[in-house]
Amino acid sequence: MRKLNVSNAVAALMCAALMLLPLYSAVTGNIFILTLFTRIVIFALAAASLNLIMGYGGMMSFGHAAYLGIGGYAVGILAAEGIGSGFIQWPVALAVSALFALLIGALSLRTRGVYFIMITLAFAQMAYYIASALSRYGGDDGLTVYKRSDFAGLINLSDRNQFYYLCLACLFGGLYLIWRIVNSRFGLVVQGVRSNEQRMQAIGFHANRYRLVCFVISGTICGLAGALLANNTDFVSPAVMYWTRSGDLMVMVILGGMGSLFGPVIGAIVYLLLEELLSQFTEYSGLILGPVLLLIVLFARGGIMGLLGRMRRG
Amino acid sequence: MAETKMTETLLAVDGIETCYGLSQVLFGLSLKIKSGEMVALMGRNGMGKTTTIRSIMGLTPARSGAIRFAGEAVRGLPSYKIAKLGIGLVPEGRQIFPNLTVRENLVAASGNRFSASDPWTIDKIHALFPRLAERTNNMGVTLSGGEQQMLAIGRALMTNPKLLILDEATEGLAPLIRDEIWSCLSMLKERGQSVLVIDKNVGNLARIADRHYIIERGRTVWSGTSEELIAEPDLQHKYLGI
Amino acid sequence: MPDPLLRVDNLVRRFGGITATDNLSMEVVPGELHAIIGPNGAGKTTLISQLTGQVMPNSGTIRFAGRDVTNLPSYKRSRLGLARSFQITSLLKDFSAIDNVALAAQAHDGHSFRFWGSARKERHLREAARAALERVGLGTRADIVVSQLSHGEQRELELAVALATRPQLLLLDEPMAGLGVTESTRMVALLKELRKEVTIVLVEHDMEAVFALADRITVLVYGRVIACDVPDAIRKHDEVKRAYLGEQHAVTRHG
Amino acid sequence: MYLVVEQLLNGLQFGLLLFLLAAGLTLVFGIMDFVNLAHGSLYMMGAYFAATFVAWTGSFVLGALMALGATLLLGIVLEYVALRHLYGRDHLDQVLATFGLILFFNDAVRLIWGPAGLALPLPAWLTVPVQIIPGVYYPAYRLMIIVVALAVAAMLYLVVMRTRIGMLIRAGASNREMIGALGINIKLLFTLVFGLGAALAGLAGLMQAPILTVQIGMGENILILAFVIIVIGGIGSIRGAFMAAIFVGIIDTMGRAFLPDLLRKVLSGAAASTAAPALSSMLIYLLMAIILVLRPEGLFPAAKR
Amino acid sequence: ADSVKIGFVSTFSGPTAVIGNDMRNSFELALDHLGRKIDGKPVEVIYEDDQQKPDVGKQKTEKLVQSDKVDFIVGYIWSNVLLASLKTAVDSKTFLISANAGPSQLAGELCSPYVFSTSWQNDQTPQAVGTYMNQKGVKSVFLIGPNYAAGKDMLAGVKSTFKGQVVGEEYTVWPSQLDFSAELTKAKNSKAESIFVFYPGAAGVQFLNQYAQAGIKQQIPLYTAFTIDELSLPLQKDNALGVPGAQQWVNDLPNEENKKFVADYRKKYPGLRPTFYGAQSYDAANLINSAVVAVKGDLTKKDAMKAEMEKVNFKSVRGPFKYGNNHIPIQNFYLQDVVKDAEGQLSLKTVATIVKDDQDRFHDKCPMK
Ligand SMILES: Nc1ncnc2c1ncn2[C@@H]1O[C@H](COP(=O)(O)OP(=O)(O)OP(=O)(O)O)[C@@H](O)[C@H]1O
Ligand SMILES: Nc1ncnc2c1ncn2[C@@H]1O[C@H](COP(=O)(O)OP(=O)(O)OP(=O)(O)O)[C@@H](O)[C@H]1O
Ligand SMILES: [Mg+2]
Ligand SMILES: [Mg+2]
Repeated sequence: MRKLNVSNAVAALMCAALMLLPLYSAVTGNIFILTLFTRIVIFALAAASLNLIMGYGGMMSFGHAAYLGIGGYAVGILAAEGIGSGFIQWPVALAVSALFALLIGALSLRTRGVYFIMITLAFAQMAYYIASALSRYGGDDGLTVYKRSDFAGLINLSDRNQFYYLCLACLFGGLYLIWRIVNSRFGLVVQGVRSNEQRMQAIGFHANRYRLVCFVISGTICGLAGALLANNTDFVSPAVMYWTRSGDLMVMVILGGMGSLFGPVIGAIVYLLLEELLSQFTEYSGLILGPVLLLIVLFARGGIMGLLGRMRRG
Repeated sequence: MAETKMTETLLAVDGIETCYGLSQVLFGLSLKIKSGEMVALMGRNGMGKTTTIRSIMGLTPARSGAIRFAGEAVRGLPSYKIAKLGIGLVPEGRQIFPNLTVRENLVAASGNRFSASDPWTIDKIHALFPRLAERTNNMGVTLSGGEQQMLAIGRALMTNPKLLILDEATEGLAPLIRDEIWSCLSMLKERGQSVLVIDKNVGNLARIADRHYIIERGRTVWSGTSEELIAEPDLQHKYLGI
Repeated sequence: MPDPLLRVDNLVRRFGGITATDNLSMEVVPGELHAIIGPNGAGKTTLISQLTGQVMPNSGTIRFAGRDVTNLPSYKRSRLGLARSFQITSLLKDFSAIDNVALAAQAHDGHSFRFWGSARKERHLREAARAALERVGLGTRADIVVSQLSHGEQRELELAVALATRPQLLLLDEPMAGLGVTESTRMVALLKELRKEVTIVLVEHDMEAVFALADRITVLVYGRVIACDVPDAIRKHDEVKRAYLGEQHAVTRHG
Repeated sequence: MYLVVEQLLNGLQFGLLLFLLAAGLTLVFGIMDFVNLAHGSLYMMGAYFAATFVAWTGSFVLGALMALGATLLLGIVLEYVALRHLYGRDHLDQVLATFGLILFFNDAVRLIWGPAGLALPLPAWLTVPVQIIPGVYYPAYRLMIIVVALAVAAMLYLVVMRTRIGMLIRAGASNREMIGALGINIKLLFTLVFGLGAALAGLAGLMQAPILTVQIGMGENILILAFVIIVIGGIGSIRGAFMAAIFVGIIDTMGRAFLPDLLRKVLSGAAASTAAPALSSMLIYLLMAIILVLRPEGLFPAAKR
Repeated sequence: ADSVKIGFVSTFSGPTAVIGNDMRNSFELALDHLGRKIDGKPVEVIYEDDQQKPDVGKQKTEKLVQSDKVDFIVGYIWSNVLLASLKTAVDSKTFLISANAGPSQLAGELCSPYVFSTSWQNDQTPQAVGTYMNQKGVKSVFLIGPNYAAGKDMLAGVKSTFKGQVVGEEYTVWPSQLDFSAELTKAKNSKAESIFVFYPGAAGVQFLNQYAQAGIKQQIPLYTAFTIDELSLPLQKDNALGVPGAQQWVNDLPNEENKKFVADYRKKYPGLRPTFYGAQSYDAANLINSAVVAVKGDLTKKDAMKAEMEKVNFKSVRGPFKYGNNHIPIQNFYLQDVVKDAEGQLSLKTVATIVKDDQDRFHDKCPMK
């Protein structure tokens, strides 16, 4: 981490900018940029969690949006049932996400590669259809969260700045956690398994156990993002679990750079910002966004972070 | 084929430099093979033998220098064009097609591009390696290491090349089969086949190859005939560690 | 003879119509270097894979250090002290050489559900790894990414990885293959040294090495043991000569 | 009983419809090992081309042929300009690149043809129901789809599994470098095969346009279905894809046809009426998940890589 | 403020952009008719694309409220997008006018002084169809609809008014189902006298294709809600001929405003025809106009504006209507049919008035009295 190269510089700059954003918003009176970035930060957290299993663990989950939904529904359903305390809602959101990940992971990890992609997709789609069938909680019309999670006055989630900083803290916390994990014994094993499972088994690692734990950690972090998202949107609906959403998360990760710590954050910022900005200029944003993605793949191996990493050498 | 004159240069590599990314591996390496000649490439692990062959084949294109094969400048050509000019490669590490059956591996790229009078056919390969005949409908991936090696050799022969390149082709073969390969190579040489061979068995090489090149850190440091090689045990000790 | 360290009884493994291991029984006693030879496709690699658990037998039993390991998954066998090298190189290609070896050391140093500290900073793992690399002659290449090592170097790394698990029984599948003359010589020397520390099963087609090293040799043909004896007896064994050695190796003598 | 037979027939023909969809993808993804999300876009382009050309020429057959040619060409151009650089790369790079193409094609179509979609009416001779056995009528056009799907299946199987070209494609997919070193111009071959895959996508699009719709985004849900088919069948196996398509077609149709009544017998009315639709919506995914849990490499695993 | 700022949230990308476009076209036309000024002030409209995703719609709504500080927000095709966006608008006391979506919550517990609808509550249209089927003496029906909230609402709506027997009820996978042959076979074999379906957009085209091709059209008549409109008709073509549906607005309603709306629309957008989505958007513009005029441009007088809008003090293209306590219209529903018009083109035609002054069944649940 000590090396001062372009990609690290950009990452540091990015973190600083994210920290100072509310200040900018207050000075210029541009509230919306804060709203926009709150959402981006939440998606960045979700993408970072996906990166943990995809970039480091080699598990291409095409159902990661399911955890956004599960975390969100945990908050939404508890709120609807009159339990407004965040001290209950959030642990439940994390626990349910973890449990779901454990179940899905245990079943899915029998498969590899594209089969894994498709089986995770299948489970996420099932979650989607189950949520759509929850007519008590709005079915696919979704569920309005009337009151944001209540943390006994410690922090007020309805306050824009406070909520933004909470999301940012979660993002940074998540990234730090991922960074530690990746460099830990556990992380090395997971990365080793990605590289050559047979070899790891032969030297004495129970590959799937490590994979599964990694999968659960990732799902839990994404569940946290889901809880944040539900509070941010004041609303949850099955639509957050639809496969296109999982696809969006994947795109963010690959775009930013798989297997690099800040890659998914950059990916989320670029992708969502581009989407927002382009839609201001033109209704045909795909005509620009599409080729941009293609060009990034063609000319920047390893996504934007990969590109930045090579800039030094020219 | 038998008529080809030993005087004609088939392959001429002249001062090539090759890099993997930023690290340079070959530093102005040169070698020459005449038609009908069998040439050996020797050197310790990691000295650049395989890289030389990859450069010749255009798999890792040389950055500078010249490579001529059968009268054509081939540096910079895509590898399939170079191969089409008549090079058959038995690559290091076998590289058979795992998702094709043994038979398919043999016939997929086979052909008799230069209308050899007595071309290799699947039956001849089976006669050479009876083991392959027994496994003809098995997927490549299920073969044992040695069987894969036989398959790789058979596959290269099936293209009926002007120049056969063997990169550690006897690795992992049982002694009987290995002997078989060596006698096959002598037989091929007799018929006028040009061969470039990398192998660690210096004894056998000295017996059947015409000339030898020793590579050290990406340069040819010595070249000469078998007699010269045997005459200079120092050389073997210095560069090959024997 | 002491109690066998490894004991295989009536092992059978079929692939479709092929019987790769055919009712095979054998023993490896502690401290010996036991070579397994046989023609290509005789089932040597398949046997090793069954011993270490990559391939499960159709029937038969494998006992290791007095324990029935027939149905244990490979990672558990590794923990019991079985280690192997692969004939077709199988390494973590995008890791550096030392990481490959350090991971092997880590696997046998308590559990790896440690999420916090940096594993690359654990001194004892790194040092163990470095020692193993030095031993196989890759000391100077420790920080090179595996995919950038030459073929021969990768073969040496295979052995270093197996060594780093500090096994009781080391199963080596053609460690000599792909090595140059110098490196082969060095490998033979290394194995001579190693055999003092650990029991070794060696699969190899390099007869000079086999005859120089082995205490006993088992000969496999079509999945069956056709002979199991000391080197000199094997050398003279008619059937072995016919099926495998040919005349050349039968007559030349070494050391 | 009669109802069951008719539903079976529906399932069979739906399965063949699915196979038609999956055919091009089997070639490009299953055999060439290239994850082409834009397959759905090519499918869409096939339908739009067909609707346009049929309207121009006034002939269904002529328009369809022109549309086939156009998608073939489009596929080749796409491959030549961009996608050929991605063969050796990680699957996920291919995912991102072709995802970009989806965005591009959707908006390009909206720009060119407008957001409203197009109609591709059938010629009169294809609208009459045909009597297949006494008393049972079947839409003529659906029969035609069955015939085309079977023909495509046979052609694919023969080309890929029984010819030298097929071997070369499979070899090239597993080791491009080596096949080149054996003197094969794998680039050209892949371009042509990709074009063929595109044409098959186009064929699926134009064949289905008259019974489905010609709409922006029509390829996306279908793409998922096609992937489901291929994965259930076992990647790389044409036979697998074919069987899986029919299997999924029948299970899905039968499930939708009989599951609700079955559930109603087991559960209370209210529970059944919420559970049944949810369950039949999930059916395909449930099926895939179960199959993959039991057989992690699909029903007909092709040889391991 | 020296201008009237209006935010317009609808879908402008993807396959359903066609609806968004029609809504925008009609809204623009309404502004043209108003001279692009409201109470003498210039009008500024900001169109935002919700991509048919609830969270995007919510974000766009927030942008309009926080960043653009609009006075009114109009639009919303989809119930879930509207529901996700509602809180933002209501909390900021910005008037929101739903020009299409009509989930039951909006009519019931979520009704708000700041929210008005120029469309309907989801159930009203199918209820009208059910009533019409009673009027025609239909004895039994087979119901088919997509398995999502609106689909269930629609079938429930029919059932709530239809007096005959419901012999079957099928839900299909939304939005991905391609093939309806299983359902059609079931319907055919159920011996039902009629089939009712709800399939909006492309699915409607697909359903009608397969219904006609399977030869069932000759055997069992079809009744629809939101399945045939001016957007889908060009794709459905003859398959839609003679298939009835119900709507609160049809292009040939004989009032002056409507004639002007339809004629000018077709003039301004050659080749296109207005739809009920457009009519609702057109009304929304006029509703806004009436409110701003009433307070003489003082947009801070929210109560007065609300009171004015409740009076429906403008001429709607659907003819006169009133607002219920929940700000959902109390209005007529008409029977529409597909016929060949004078130009030989397929078009929708009003056949009869099915119900007069229909009020949704959720208004009791609305706390506003
Ligand atoms: N893909 C690669 N990227 C980077 N460096 C490489 C790559 N392949 C080989 N090298 C390096 O190039 C040098 C020469 O390798 P090469 O494979 O040509 O050696 P060799 O003489 O064939 O050795 P061996 O006998 O072990 O096969 C080695 O130092 C190796 O580390
Ligand atoms: N997965 C498999 N499926 C089918 N056949 C297999 C499979 N694995 C091995 N075989 C066959 O079993 C036989 C034994 O193979 P094995 O790899 O054990 O041979 P080996 O003795 O190690 O040979 P070599 O000396 O060439 O390495 C071979 O004929 C091989 O083709
Ligand atoms: Mg080499
Ligand atoms: Mg072997």
